Amino acid sequence: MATRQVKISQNYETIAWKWMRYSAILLIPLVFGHVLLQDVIVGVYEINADYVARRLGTWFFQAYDIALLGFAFAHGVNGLRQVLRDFIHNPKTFRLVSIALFIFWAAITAYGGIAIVMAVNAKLASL
Amino acid sequence: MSTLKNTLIGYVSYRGREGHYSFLLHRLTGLGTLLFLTIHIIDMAWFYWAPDLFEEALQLYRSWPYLIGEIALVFAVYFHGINGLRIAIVDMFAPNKWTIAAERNAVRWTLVGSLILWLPSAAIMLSHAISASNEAAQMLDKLGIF
Amino acid sequence: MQVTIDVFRFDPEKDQKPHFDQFVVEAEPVDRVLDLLEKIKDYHDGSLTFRRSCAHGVCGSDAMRINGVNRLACKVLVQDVGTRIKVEPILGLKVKRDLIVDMEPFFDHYKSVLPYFINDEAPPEKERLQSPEARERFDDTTKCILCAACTTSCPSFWSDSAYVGPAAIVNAHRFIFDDRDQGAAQRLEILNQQMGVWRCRTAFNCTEACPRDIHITQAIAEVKKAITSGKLD
Amino acid sequence: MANVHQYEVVVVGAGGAGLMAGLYASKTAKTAVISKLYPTRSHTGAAQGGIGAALGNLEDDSPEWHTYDTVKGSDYLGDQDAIEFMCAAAPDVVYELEHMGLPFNRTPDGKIAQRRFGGHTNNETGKPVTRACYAADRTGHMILQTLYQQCIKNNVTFYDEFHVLDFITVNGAAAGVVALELATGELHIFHAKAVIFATGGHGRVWEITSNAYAYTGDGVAITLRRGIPAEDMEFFQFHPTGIYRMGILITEGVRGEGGVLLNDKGERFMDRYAPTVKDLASRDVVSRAMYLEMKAGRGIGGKRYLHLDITPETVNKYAALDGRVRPDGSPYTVTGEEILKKLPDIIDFCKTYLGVDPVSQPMPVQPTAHYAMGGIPTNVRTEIVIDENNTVMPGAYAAGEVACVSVHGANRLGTNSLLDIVVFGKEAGINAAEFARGASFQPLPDDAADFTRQQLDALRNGSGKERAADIAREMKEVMFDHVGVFRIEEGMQQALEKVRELKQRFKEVRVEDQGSRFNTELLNTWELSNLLDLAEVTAASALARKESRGAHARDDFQERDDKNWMKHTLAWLKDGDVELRYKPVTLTKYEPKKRVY
Ligand SMILES: Cc1cc2nc3c(=O)[nH]c(=O)nc-3n(C[C@H](O)[C@H](O)[C@H](O)COP(=O)(O)OP(=O)(O)OC[C@H]3O[C@@H](n4cnc5c(N)ncnc54)[C@H](O)[C@@H]3O)c2cc1C
Ligand code: HEM
Ligand code: SF4
Ligand code: F3S
Ligand code: FES
Repeated sequence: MATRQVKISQNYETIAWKWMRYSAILLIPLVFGHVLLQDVIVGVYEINADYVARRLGTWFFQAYDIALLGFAFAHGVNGLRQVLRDFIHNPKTFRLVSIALFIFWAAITAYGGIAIVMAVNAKLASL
Repeated sequence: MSTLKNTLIGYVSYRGREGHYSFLLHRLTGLGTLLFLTIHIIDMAWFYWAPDLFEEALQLYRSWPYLIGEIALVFAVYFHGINGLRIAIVDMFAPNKWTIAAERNAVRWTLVGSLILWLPSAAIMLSHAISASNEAAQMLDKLGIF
Repeated sequence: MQVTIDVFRFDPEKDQKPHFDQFVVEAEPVDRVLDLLEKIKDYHDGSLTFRRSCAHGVCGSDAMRINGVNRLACKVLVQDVGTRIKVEPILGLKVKRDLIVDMEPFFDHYKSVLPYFINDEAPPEKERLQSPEARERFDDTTKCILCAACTTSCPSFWSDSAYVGPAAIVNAHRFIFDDRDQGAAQRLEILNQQMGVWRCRTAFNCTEACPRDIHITQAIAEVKKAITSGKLD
Repeated sequence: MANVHQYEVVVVGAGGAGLMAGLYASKTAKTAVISKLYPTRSHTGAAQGGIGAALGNLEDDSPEWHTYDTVKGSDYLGDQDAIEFMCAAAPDVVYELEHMGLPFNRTPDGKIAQRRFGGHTNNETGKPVTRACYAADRTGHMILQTLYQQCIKNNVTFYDEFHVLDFITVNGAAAGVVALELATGELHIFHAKAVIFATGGHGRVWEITSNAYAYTGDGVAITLRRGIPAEDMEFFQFHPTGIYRMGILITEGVRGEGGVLLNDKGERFMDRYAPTVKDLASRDVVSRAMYLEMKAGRGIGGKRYLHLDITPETVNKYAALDGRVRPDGSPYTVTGEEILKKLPDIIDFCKTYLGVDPVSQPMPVQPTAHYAMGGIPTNVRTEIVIDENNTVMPGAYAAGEVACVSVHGANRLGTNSLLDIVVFGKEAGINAAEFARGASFQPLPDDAADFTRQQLDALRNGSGKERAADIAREMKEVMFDHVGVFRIEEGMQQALEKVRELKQRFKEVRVEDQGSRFNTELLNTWELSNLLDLAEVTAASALARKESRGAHARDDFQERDDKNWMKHTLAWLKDGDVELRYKPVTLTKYEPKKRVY
């Protein structure tokens, strides 16, 4: 029996759904690695400005943290959007909420992203 | 009629099986993690934007209530992550594993897996806290937070 | 043996708010919960209202929440649930009276997924041929009796009744994977909308509740996969 | 004042017959389908085994053989013109269902699969033939779903949960119906040129029955009250295999797949009663044999049930003894898995209700009240006829179990009812629409809803000295004991008197629920009044027929008597009495013979 094929347009819902799943697979090493390292192995008592500066001083961790920020936060905010979708039934209201969430996501991501990137410069400057 | 209220009543009063509770836990842990993550991004960014606040935040992280929260967070991340992976894999690669027996089993293993990761993690974190607690208490005293 | 049964009561003509009535009835372990409700109606309170017809789990009239879970009253025996029983209407549809809910939104969702055979080619003189394997592909989802036990057990449906719900998806699945049918693309487009399959969070209550043992979550996952992959097999 | 709607054709009932009628009528006429249940809750959905049609997909078969089997099965009481029509139409209508998407099981080469069923034979060898087209053991479910789906596709208008209570006739012609809307309690008048009754059967007259709660004979009762007779009501089929005490049906398909009936001694007793086809003899024969076994003390543990065994060991043992072979000539054997595949729902019922797994244990069964051969008299065009001269009432139609065309005569063959509902449902739809095109609306009388209101008021205002549930229970018991599988003069007399007494007591019943919305107590009580009427007519018709034929088996008149009784009963309900008249059976080419299997 030959496989029957159809062409279905991929819309925001489809992409978001896939995104939640693909990001999941990437998030496991990123998030678990981060949590294991910072919360469990190193522990909050060892973390201070110096530690952070040293950490962000390596390209590896800088890239790592940017990936983490990019994937985890976007995943989480889209997750929040899905949860809110369950309770906000008016399409107009929901569009506004989505825009607000987008701004929220962009602002926080930028705030954190700039810090990560600039941290290196700060560190270099302080040397 | 408020659907929010009815939904919450449904969440807690419906006598579902593994899937129902794993859905609730996944949602709860996802939202909890997001809340933490948002705060965490902001305060870590203070490292660059506002170093003074950053120091204060670090101190806060070392308080006992926060520590309990952190241990819970670690569980949340483990559970949400493993459960999310389970959902993603079955959805994308093995839809025919969405059967009652397989689902009940998978949820139980997810919980077991999360606990296996979490219990040692929690123990390590606690031991850090205890060994640090003298120092920490002194530091906190000095700062006058407690 | 004696069974104590708490029944949800609400008559919009009389009551401001719903309440529970308690009845104590004589029962055999092999009595159905439906038998108990009939007994109450016959001998205790004639005004108790509920739907029922076939009394053996094939017509889909009497889905209700029994001890917190969606079941058909005619498919649950006293010995399965014990001597303290609580009966409530299914969740997420408006209660019209006692255990009767408004089924219209449920059937509207069902109708919205084109739940009928679509093939505009002229049929052959005899039957269209179909291999036993191709027939088997969608066998599971032909069993649905539209009882709504699944849809009203779904957390996504409780919070937003615009979600088409598992029952509608099951009935779409029945045609999407029937190789004689040609309407799959249309149905998948419908289910690809915000109110379609993506609202399913795999909470699995539907599958646990289905009195026909349909693998509902699996069917939903297969539809999701057909949308993302464009393959129908 | 009641709400008034106008449609050219109104179909009452949305089971297989009603949906088929609605589908066809709405092609050319403005049509409404009214049903007291949501259409998919109709009892057609409970039918399991299959729909009969001589497709010959697995072995030789022909519509003529099907016709002969049906005539013989009817114990020569079926009208042969109607039977010929139905059996000839069968293959096409089954193909039509398939074209509508119905998911029949398939043969290895992709055709519609067929199985054996009681009474269906190869006319040359006398051996059972595979004629029942099936979709697992939920053929009726698939027919109902498929037809409902087609109705959605074609935008058929439905009034769901509208309970029809009366039939309006003007100048001796149909003019509409009166219905109560469950959700509001309001009365609606449906003004129509043509009315089709497709309300199903009335097995709830009996204590042990396979029939739904909704099977209360509304159609027959309504027309009886409007002066239309009921035909052949003494012929009510008792299916041999109902689940012990519950009556839930175990399809004949179980025996078709090789299951056998065993008594307390483990004997396959059907050997003695039907040496050729054994367990696949027609239903009246098997039910009677079971009754005799139990009467002789060979019920399991001396109780009123026997074993139906479909375990692979038993099936294979008897298949080998019978020399049963597959179409390719290899010996017939089954495995537990195959049984599970072919009979999933039956296995589920047994597990749920009995805690018995039929793959490894026998099922306790007893005969259960199952199917009404009798009903509203119609001709082969499905027009309602109102007397022994076959006078047609213009605009009035009936199809399905509620009607008596009569294709089933004194005993229906399995799979012929699903066939009946699609063939004659379609016929009714086409003919009613055609009639509507050439007719104008009868003027609606001002008091159209008055009779209905009177009936309901009487139920609301009774003295309350009697309880409906007690009356129902007593009626069911007496009918099961005395107007059941075996009948004798005194028993039936007793039953008739009892039913009449119950009808008197029923006048003292009072409905407690004074509400209007979803007042199911009111409607259930009204339904009980229907059952009482039908019980009375059934008992009276049975008492009068002094012979044994098909499902009507008398201890005191054990032989069929073609000289005096080859005729249809027509019963009128006239102020507290039943008037009986008779009309001849239509014969074409099949001469009555002694019936042996
Ligand atoms: C358990 C079981 C198994 C069976 N298996 C087989 C089989 O294998 N093969 C076979 O050929 N036959 C079988 N039969 C018989 C066959 O299924 C029925 O005779 C047939 O389905 C009847 O169809 P119908 O359309 O006449 O009635 P139904 O399908 O019962 O429909 C009746 C309709 O009328 C409506 N109605 C009734 N009263 C009113 C009213 N007052 N107002 C408005 N609406 C009303 C109901 O809502 C319903 O929609 C079986 C029957 C049973 C009970
Ligand atoms: C560790 C790796 C992670 C994996 C494998 C993962 C996986 C998933 C998946 C597959 C979903 C979709 C569930 C569904 O559609 O049914 C999801 C939802 C969600 N995730 Fe994650 N996730 C991870 C980390 C995170 C993090 C770090 C956050 C917080 C920022 C988060 C927040 C959420 C939220 C809020 C939802 C929505 C929950 C809901 O709809 O009920 N996740 N996750
Ligand atoms: S899928 Fe199952 S639970 Fe849902 S409506 Fe159909 S039969 Fe009922
Ligand atoms: S309960 Fe709901 S969330 Fe999905 S798996 Fe079933 S539809
Ligand atoms: S009464 Fe028919 S499913 Fe329960």
